[in-house]
Amino acid sequence: MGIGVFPYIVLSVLVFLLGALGLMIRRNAIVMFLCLELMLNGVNIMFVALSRRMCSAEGQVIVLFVMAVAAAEAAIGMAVITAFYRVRGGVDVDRAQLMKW
Amino acid sequence: MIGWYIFFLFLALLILLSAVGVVVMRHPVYSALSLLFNLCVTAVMYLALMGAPFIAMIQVIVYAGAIVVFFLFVLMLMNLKRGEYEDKMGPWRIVLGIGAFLIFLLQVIALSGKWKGWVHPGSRGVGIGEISRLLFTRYVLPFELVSLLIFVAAVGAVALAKKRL
Amino acid sequence: MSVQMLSVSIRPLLPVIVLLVTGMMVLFMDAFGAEGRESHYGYLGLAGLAIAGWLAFKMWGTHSLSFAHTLITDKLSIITSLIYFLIAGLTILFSPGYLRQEERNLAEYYALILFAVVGLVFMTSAQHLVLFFVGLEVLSISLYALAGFVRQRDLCNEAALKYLFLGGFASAILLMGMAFIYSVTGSLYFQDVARYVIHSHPSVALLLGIVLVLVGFFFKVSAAPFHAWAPDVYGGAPAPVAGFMATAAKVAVFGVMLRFLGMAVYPLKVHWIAVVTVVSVASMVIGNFAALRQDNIKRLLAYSSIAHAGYALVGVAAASRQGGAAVLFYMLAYSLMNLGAFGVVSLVGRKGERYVKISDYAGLAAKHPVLAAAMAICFFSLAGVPGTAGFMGKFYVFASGVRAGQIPLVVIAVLNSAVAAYYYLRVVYMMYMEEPKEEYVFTIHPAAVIALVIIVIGIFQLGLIPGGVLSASYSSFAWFMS
Amino acid sequence: MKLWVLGAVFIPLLGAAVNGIFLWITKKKAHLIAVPALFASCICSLVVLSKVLGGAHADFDLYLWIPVGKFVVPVGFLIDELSAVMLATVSFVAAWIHLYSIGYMEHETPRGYAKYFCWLNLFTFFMLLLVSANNFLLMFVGWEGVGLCSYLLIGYWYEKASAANAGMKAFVTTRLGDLGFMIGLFAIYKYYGSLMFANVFSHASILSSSLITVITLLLFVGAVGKSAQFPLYVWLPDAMEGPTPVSSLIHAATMVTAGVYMVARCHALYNLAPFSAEIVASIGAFTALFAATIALVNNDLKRVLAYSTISQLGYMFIGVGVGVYAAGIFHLFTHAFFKGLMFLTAGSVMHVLHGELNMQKMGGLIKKMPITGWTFVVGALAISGIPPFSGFWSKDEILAGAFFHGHPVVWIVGTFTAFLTAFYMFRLIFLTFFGKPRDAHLYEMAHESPPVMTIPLIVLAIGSALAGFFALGPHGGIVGFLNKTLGETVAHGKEAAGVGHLLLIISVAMGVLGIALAYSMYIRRVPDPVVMARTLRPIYTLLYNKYYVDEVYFAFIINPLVGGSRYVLWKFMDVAIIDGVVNGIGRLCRLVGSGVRQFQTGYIPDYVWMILVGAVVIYWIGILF
Amino acid sequence: MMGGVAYPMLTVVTFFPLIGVLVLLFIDKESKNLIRWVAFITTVIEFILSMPLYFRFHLGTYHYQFVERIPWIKILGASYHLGVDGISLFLVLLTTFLTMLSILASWSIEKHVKEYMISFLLLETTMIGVFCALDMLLFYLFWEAMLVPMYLLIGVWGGPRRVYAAIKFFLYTMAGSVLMLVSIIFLYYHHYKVTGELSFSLIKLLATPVPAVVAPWLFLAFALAFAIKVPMFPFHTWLPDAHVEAPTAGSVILAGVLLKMGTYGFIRFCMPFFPHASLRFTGLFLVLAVISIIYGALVALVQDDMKKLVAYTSVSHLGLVMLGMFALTLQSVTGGLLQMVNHGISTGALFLLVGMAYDRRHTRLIKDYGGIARVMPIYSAFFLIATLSSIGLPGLNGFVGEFLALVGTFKSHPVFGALGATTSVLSACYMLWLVKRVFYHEITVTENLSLKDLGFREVVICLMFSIPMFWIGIYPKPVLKRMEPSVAHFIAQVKGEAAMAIEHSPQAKEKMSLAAYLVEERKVEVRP
Repeated sequence: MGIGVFPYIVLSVLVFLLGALGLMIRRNAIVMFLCLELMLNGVNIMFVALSRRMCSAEGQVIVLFVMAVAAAEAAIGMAVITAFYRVRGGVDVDRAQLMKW
Repeated sequence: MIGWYIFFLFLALLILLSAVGVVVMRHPVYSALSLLFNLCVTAVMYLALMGAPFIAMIQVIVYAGAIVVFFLFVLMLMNLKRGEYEDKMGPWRIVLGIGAFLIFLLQVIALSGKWKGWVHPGSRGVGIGEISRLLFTRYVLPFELVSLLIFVAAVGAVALAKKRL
Repeated sequence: MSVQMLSVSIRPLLPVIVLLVTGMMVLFMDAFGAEGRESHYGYLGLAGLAIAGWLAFKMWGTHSLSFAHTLITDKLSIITSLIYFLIAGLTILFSPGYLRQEERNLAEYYALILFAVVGLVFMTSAQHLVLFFVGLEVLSISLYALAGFVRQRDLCNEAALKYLFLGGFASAILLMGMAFIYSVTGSLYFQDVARYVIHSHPSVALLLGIVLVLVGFFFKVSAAPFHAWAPDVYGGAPAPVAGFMATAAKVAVFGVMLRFLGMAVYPLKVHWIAVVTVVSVASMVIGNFAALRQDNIKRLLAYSSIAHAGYALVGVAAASRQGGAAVLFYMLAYSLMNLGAFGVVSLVGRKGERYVKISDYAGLAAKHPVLAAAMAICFFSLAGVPGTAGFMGKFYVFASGVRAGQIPLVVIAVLNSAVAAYYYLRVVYMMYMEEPKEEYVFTIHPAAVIALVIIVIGIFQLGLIPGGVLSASYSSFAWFMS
Repeated sequence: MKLWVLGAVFIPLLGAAVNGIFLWITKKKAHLIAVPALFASCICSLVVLSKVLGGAHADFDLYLWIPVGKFVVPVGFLIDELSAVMLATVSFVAAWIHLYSIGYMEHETPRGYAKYFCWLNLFTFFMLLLVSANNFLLMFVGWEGVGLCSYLLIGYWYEKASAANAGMKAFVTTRLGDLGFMIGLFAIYKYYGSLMFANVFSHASILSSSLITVITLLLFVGAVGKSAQFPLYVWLPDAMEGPTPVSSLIHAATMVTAGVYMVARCHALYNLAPFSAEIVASIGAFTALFAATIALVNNDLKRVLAYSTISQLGYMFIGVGVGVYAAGIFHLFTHAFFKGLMFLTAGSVMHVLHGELNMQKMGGLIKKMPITGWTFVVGALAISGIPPFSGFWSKDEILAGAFFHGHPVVWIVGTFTAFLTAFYMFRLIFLTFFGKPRDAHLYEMAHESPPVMTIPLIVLAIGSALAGFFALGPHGGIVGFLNKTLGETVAHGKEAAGVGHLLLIISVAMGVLGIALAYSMYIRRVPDPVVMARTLRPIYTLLYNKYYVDEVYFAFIINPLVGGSRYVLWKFMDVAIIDGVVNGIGRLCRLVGSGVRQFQTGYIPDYVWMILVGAVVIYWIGILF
Repeated sequence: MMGGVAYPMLTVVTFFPLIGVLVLLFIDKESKNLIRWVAFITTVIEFILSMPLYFRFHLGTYHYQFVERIPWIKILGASYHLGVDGISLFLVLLTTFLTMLSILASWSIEKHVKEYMISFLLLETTMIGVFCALDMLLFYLFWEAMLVPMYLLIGVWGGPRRVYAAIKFFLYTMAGSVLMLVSIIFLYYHHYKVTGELSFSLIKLLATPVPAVVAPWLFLAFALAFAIKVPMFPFHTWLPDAHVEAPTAGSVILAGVLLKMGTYGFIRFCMPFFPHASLRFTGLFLVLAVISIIYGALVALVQDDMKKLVAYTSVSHLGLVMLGMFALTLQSVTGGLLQMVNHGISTGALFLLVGMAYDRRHTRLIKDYGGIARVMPIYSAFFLIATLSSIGLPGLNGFVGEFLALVGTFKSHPVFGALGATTSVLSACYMLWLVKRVFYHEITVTENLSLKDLGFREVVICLMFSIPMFWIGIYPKPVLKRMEPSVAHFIAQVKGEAAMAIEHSPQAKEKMSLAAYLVEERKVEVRP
C-alpha cells in the first residue's frame, strides 16, 4: 500500500507548527507573513495527503481554494504592510504597539 | 517500498529544514527564499509521492512563482537600501542554485510527461478531470466566490496603496 | 457523498447578486464618474442593500438546498442576511460624514462593505465548510482593507496589520481544523459530518478538528482567550468600520457556529459544551474586568464586545433550539447597540479620532442632548437594562441557559453583567454628570442622525415588543438537533 | 351619658384644634377659646360623675379604630366609678390651671401664648382620653399623647438649653417605660386575645400567675416611667423647666398619676400577681423615701416640689401596691389639689420675682403676697398629713392599708417619709414666706399676683383643705365609691379599729414633728442648718447632688451608647467593615481588571501565543469532558 | 376576575406620565416654569386618575382587581398583565401621591429642568409598573428600568459625591437583582416542565411548587435582591450615600417608594413562591430585621448630617416592616404593610423638610442649625408633626402600623417582638435629639437669623403630607379593610403551602444536594 497517510499528517502538522512558531518569534512583518504562508502550506500537504488516501479529488480542490486564499491574503497583506511601512518607516511589528492594555 | 520511505523522509527533511529556515533566517530575503524552496519541495512531494500533479504544478506556478516573488518584490522595495544581504549570501548561493536547478529539472520532467514512473505506486491519484468536475459541481459556488475574493483583495490593495487620496 | 448535480436555481443568490452588481456599479461609477460625488455611492449601496433585503425578505419561509447542497436558503440564512443588510446599511449611513472628515471618502469603501456583506451571506448560507471558509475570507479581506482604510493614521495601520496577522493565523487554524475533520469524516458537508458523528465514536482527531474549527470561530467572535486582537483592532480601526467588524462578523460566525455545533457535531455536545462554557466564562470575565480600567471608549467597547461574545456563548452552551434563537436575537440586539455606540464615537471623535477618551465625553449631554441620549440608550442597552434590546437578548440567552441546566454558567454571566454595568455607567456619568470641558464643535451628518434614530427605535422595539423577532429567530432554528 | 362623656373628652381637643390651626388669628386671645373649653369639659365631667354617682355606667365605642382580624380596637369609652372620679379630678384641676395660666403667661409672645393654650388643651384631651378609654390601646394613646404634650410644654422655652434638654429627657425616659408598657400590651393581646378592658379583666384568671406577673410587671415599667418612679424618675425634676402651670397640671396633678391610675385600672391583674404587687409597693416605698431625702436639701423652689411629687407618687404606688387601690386613687385625688395648688403658688412667686427660684434668696414674702402664701400653707398642711386637711385622710388610708395588708416595712418607710415630707415642706415655707427677706431687691419686686391667678389658688386651696372629707361620705365615702369598681379590698377598719387609731396618731405626730423641726431649724436656727450641712458634709453632698443618679446614667448608659454608636457601630462597623467590604469588592474588580489588561501587550507574537495556548487548553478541556 | 372596569385603569395610571414626557419633549428647555407646571399637572392628573383605584376597590376579596391581561411576547408566554390587590393598592397610591408632591418640591431645581422632569415622570411609570405587574417578566422589566431614571436623578442633580452614590446605587441594586432574574427564569421553566405551559404569570407560577432542594437557593436569590432594596442590614450601605447625595425629591421617592419595592417583593414574590424556604429562613430574617431596627436606629442617633440621619432611620423602619412580614401573623403583616405606607409618608415628609432647610442654607449638617424654631415656626411645626409620625406617636399614622406589626410579631415570636419594640425608644432618641439640636436652643449661627419661613408652595406640600398622617392615624380602618383579605390570603399561602411542601416532598429529593440536583436536571435535558 505504500506510505500511509499518517506520516504526511505528521509532516503537515510540523510544517504548520513551524509556521506558527515563526509567527511567534519573528518581528519582521514580511517574515511573519511568510510564516503564515508556511502554515497554509502545511494545511495543503494534509489535504493532498487526504485526497490521495480517500481517492478523491476533493482534497486537491480544497488546496486550490487555499492557494487562492493565500494569494488574496498576500495581496492585501502586502498592501497593508506597505501602508504600514510608509507611515512607520519600518515593518517590524514591535512598532505596532501603540495600542495595548 | 523502503525506497519510497527514504524518498519521503528525504523530502520531508528538506521541507522541514526549509521551514525552519523560513523561521530562523535573520534576513527576510533568506526567509523568502527558504519559503520558495519549501514550496517547491512540497510540490515535488505532491508530484512524486502523493499523486497530485496538478496541485504540484499550481503550487509552483502560483505559490512559488507568483506569491513568493511578490513577497520578494515587496521586500526588495523596502529593504533595498540596507544592502545587507549581498554580503552574507555567499554560502547560500550554491544551495539555492542547486535548489533552483532541481526544481527546474523536476518541472521539465513533469511537463515532459515522463513522470509516471517516478510516482509512488501506492497513489493512483486523481486526474485533473476529476478535479475540474468537482470544481464545477460541488465547488462551483466557492469557486465563483474565489473570484470575488481575488477581486476584493485587489480593490482593497488598491484602496490602501493607490496614490490618489 | 456522491457528487450532486448542480441545481440551477439561481434564485437564492438573487440578493447576493444584487449586492455584487451594486458593488461593481459603485466601482465603475467611481472610475468613470465625476469627482466629488463619493457620498452618492453610499446611497447607491443603501439602495442595493434595500433591494437585496427586499428580495431576501421575499424568500422568507422558503427552504432550499442548492448548488450541490452547499448553499442553504432557510430562515436562519435569510434572517441573518437581513441583519447583515441592516448592519451594512447603518454602517454606510455613519460613513459619509466620517470619511469626508478623514478625507478618505472613496468608492472603494462602500464597495468593500458590500462585498463583505456578500461574504457574510455566504458564511451563514453555507452547508459546506469550504464555502463558509471562502465566504469568511471574502469578509476578512474586506475587513483588513477597511480596518486600515484611513491609511495615513498610525492606529489604523496598526489595526489593519494586527488584524491581518491574527486573522490569517486564525484562518490557518480553521483550515487545519477543517483538514482534521475531513480526515476523519471524509466530507466537509455539515450533513455528512453529522451522519458520521452520529454513527461513530468520536476520535481524537475529530475532536482536534472540531476544536480547531471552534478556535477559528472563537477568534472571529473575539471570545477569550482568542480575543487579544479585538481591543487593538477596534481601537485602531475607523469607528464605523469597527462597528461593522464588531457586529457583522459576530452575527455571521455565531450563525455558522450554531449550524456547525447544532447540526454537524451535535452528538458530541458533551465535549463542545465544555469548551464553549470555558470560553464563555473566560470571555465574560476577561472582557468585563479589563474594560473596568479602560479610558479609551473604543477599547472599552471592544472589551465589552468580548464580554458580549461570552454572554452569547451561554446560549450556544445551552445547545438547544432555544439557545440558538437566543443567540441570534442577542446578536441582533448587540449589533444595534454596538453600531449605535460606535456611530456616536465616530461623530464625537472628530477628525483623526482625537477625542476617543471617555473623559472627552464630559458634559456631552449639555451640548448635544440628542446624541448623548442615543449614546446613553445604547449603553444602557449594552448594560442590559430592561426595556432595551440588550436586556431582552440577555434574558433570552440566560433563559435558554437555565433551561438547559447551565445554571452555574448563567449565574456567572449575570454577576458579570452586574460588574459590566459599572463601566457602561461611567460613560453615561461622563456625559450627563460632568461639566462640559470644551465646546464640542462638530457637525453631525444627517445620515448619521437617521441611523441613530433607526438604532434607538430598534433598541426599544426589541426591548419592549420583541415577540415577532423572537418568534422569527426561534423558527430559524427548527433544524436544531435535540 | 355618651354625649356628656364625649363632650368632656373632645371639647378640649376642639379647643386645641382651633388654637392650633388658627394660631395666627387667636394670638393673645387664645385663652378665650381654651379656658371656656376646659370649663365646659369640666362641667361635662361633673355631670358624668353625678350620673355615675346615681349608679349609671357606660362602656361604648365611638368607632372601630384598628380592626385587623381578631385584633379589634375601637375608640371607646368606659365610664365607671374610677374613670368618673378621674375625669372629674382632671378636668376640674385643669380648668382652674388654665384660668391661672392666663395671668401667668401674659408676658409671652402672641404666638407662644396661643401655642401654649393649644398644647395645654391638647394635653387635657389626652389625659381625659387616658382615663376614660375602654381599652388598653386607647389608654396608651392618651398615655403617649400626654407624654408628647409634656415634652412640648417642658420645652416651651426651647431657646433655653436646659428646657430643650429637659423636654427630650422627659420624653425619652418615659418612652423607655412605655416600651415595657407596650410589650405588656403585646403580651396581653397574645394571651388574652383582646385589648378591651372588659374582656381582659373578666377573664383575668385564665392565665397562669407567672404569666400575669410578667404582664403586670411590664405594665408597671410603663407606670414607673410615666409616674417618675425609681429608677426612671430623673426626668421629673428637670421637667420643672417648663412653665409653672404646666408643672402644676402635668407634672403634679394629672399626667404623672397616670401610672397609678393604670395600676388601679388593672387591679384585676395585680390581684392575681402578688409578686408584682409587692414590687409595686416596694418601688413606691423606696421612691417615696428616696425622693424625700433629696428634697430635704434642695434650694430650688420648684424642684423641692418636684421631688415631693415623686415622693407622693411613691405613696400612691404603695397604696395600689398593697392592694388598697381606692386609697391610692384617693391620694391621687387629694394630691391633685394640694400639689397643683403648691405649684401654682410657686408659680405665683416666680411670676412676681421674674423667674427667681432660689429659696435662699427669698424670705418673708407672705407680707407682700398673702393669698399666695397662705394658700401655700394650706397645701403644705395637706401634704404633711395634718388633719383635717385632705392629705391626712388619703395618706392615712394608704399607710393603714400597708400596715394591715402585711407590709410593716412599707408602713415604717411611709411613716418616716411623712415626717420628712412635713419637714421639707415647711422648710420651704419658712425659707420662702417667713423669716427675714434675704434679698432686698427681690423683696422689693414682690407683690400679689392678679386675681386671675389668685382665684384658682383659692379654689384649689379650698379643695386641698376640704377634699379629705369625701372620705366621710356614706357607704365608705369616696373609697367605698371607688371600691365599686376596684373591688372589695379587705376593710381594715373592721379588723382592728384600735390599732388603726394608733397608726393615725403616729402618722399625725410625724407630720407635726416635721413641722416643728423645720420651724426650729429655719426660723430659730437651732440647730443651724448651715452648721449641720458642714458637719454632715458627705451626706449633704450626696443628697445635694441627688445621689449622682444623672451622672451615673450619663457615664454608664448614655455616653457609652452614643459613643459606641458613633465609633463602633457607625465609623467602624458601618463605614469601615460593611461599606469597606462593598467598596473592597469594587476595588478588587478594578484590580483584577488591571491584571487582565496586562495580557494585552499590543505585540502580535504575544497574541499568537495566547491563541495557541488557548487552543491547546480548550482542546484538553474538550477531550477530558 | 374582579373589577370589570370599562377602561384599562391600570394601564392609564401606569403610563399616563409618559404622556407628560411626550409633552415635555416638545417644550423649549428654557421655559422652565412651563416645564414645571406641565410636569406638576401631569402628576396631579395622575394622582386623580389613581384615586378610583381606592374608591372602586372591592372589599373582602383577595383577588387581583382591575386586571388587564393581553399577550405580550407570545413565544415566551409573557403577557402584559396588570392588577392590584390590597397589598399593592396603597403602594400605587403612595407612588402617585409622593410623585405629585415631589414634583411640587422640585421647583427649586434650576439645572436641566426638562430632563429632570422627564426623568421623574419616567420614574413614576416604572414604579407604578413594579407594583401593578403580575407578570414576572414585566415586573422585572419595570424593576430594573426604574434604576435608570433614579440613577440620573441622583447622578445629575445630586450633591457633591453624587456620582459615587449613583453608581453605587445602580450597581448594588443591579448586582442583587440579576440573581433574581436567574431565579425567575428557573421558576418559569420549572412551571413549564410541570405543566407544559410557558408562562410568566405570577398566579400560575405560584401554583407550581418548587422542588424542596432548590427552593432555598431560589429564595435566597430573590431575598438578596429585595433585601438590598429594603435595605436590610448588612446590605444597607448604599442607602445613606444615595440619600445624602440625591436631590430632595429624589430622596423622597427613594425612601418613599423605592425601598418599598424591596418589602413588596418579599410579600408578593419571595415568600409566596417559597413558603417552605421562607419558614426555614424565618429565624435569619427576623434576626436581621431586629438588627436592622436597632442598628439603624443607633447609627442614626450619631449622624451629623440630617439627611443621613433620616436615611438610617429608614433602615430601622424598614427593619420593622420586615420583622412584621416574617412574623407571619395577620396583624404583623398588615402592620408591616401599613408601615410601608406610613414610612413613605413620614420619611418622605422628613426628607422634604430637610430639603427645604437645605434650599435655604445649603447645608445639612446639624451643627449649622440650632434654634430655628424661632425664625421658622411653620416649618418647625410641620417638622415636628413628621417627626412624631415617624416615631410612632399614637394618633398619627406611624403608631398604627408599628403597633400592629409589633403586636403581631409578639404573637408568634415574643422575643423578636419585644426587641423590635425598642424602636419606639430609639426612634424617640434620634429624632428628638435631632429636633432639639436643629430647632431648639438659641440661634448661634448668624445666617440662621434671616431664614425665611415656608412659602405658600411649601406649606401646601407639608399640608398634603399631614393629611394622610392624621387620617391613617385616626381612622385607619378603610386602609386596613382593603389590605386584610390580601394579607390573610398571603399568610394562608405561605403557611398552607409550606405545610403541604413538607408533606409532599419526597425524602430522597430532600436530602439531595443542590449540585446533585442540577446534574440530574441536566441529565434530563441531555437525553436526545
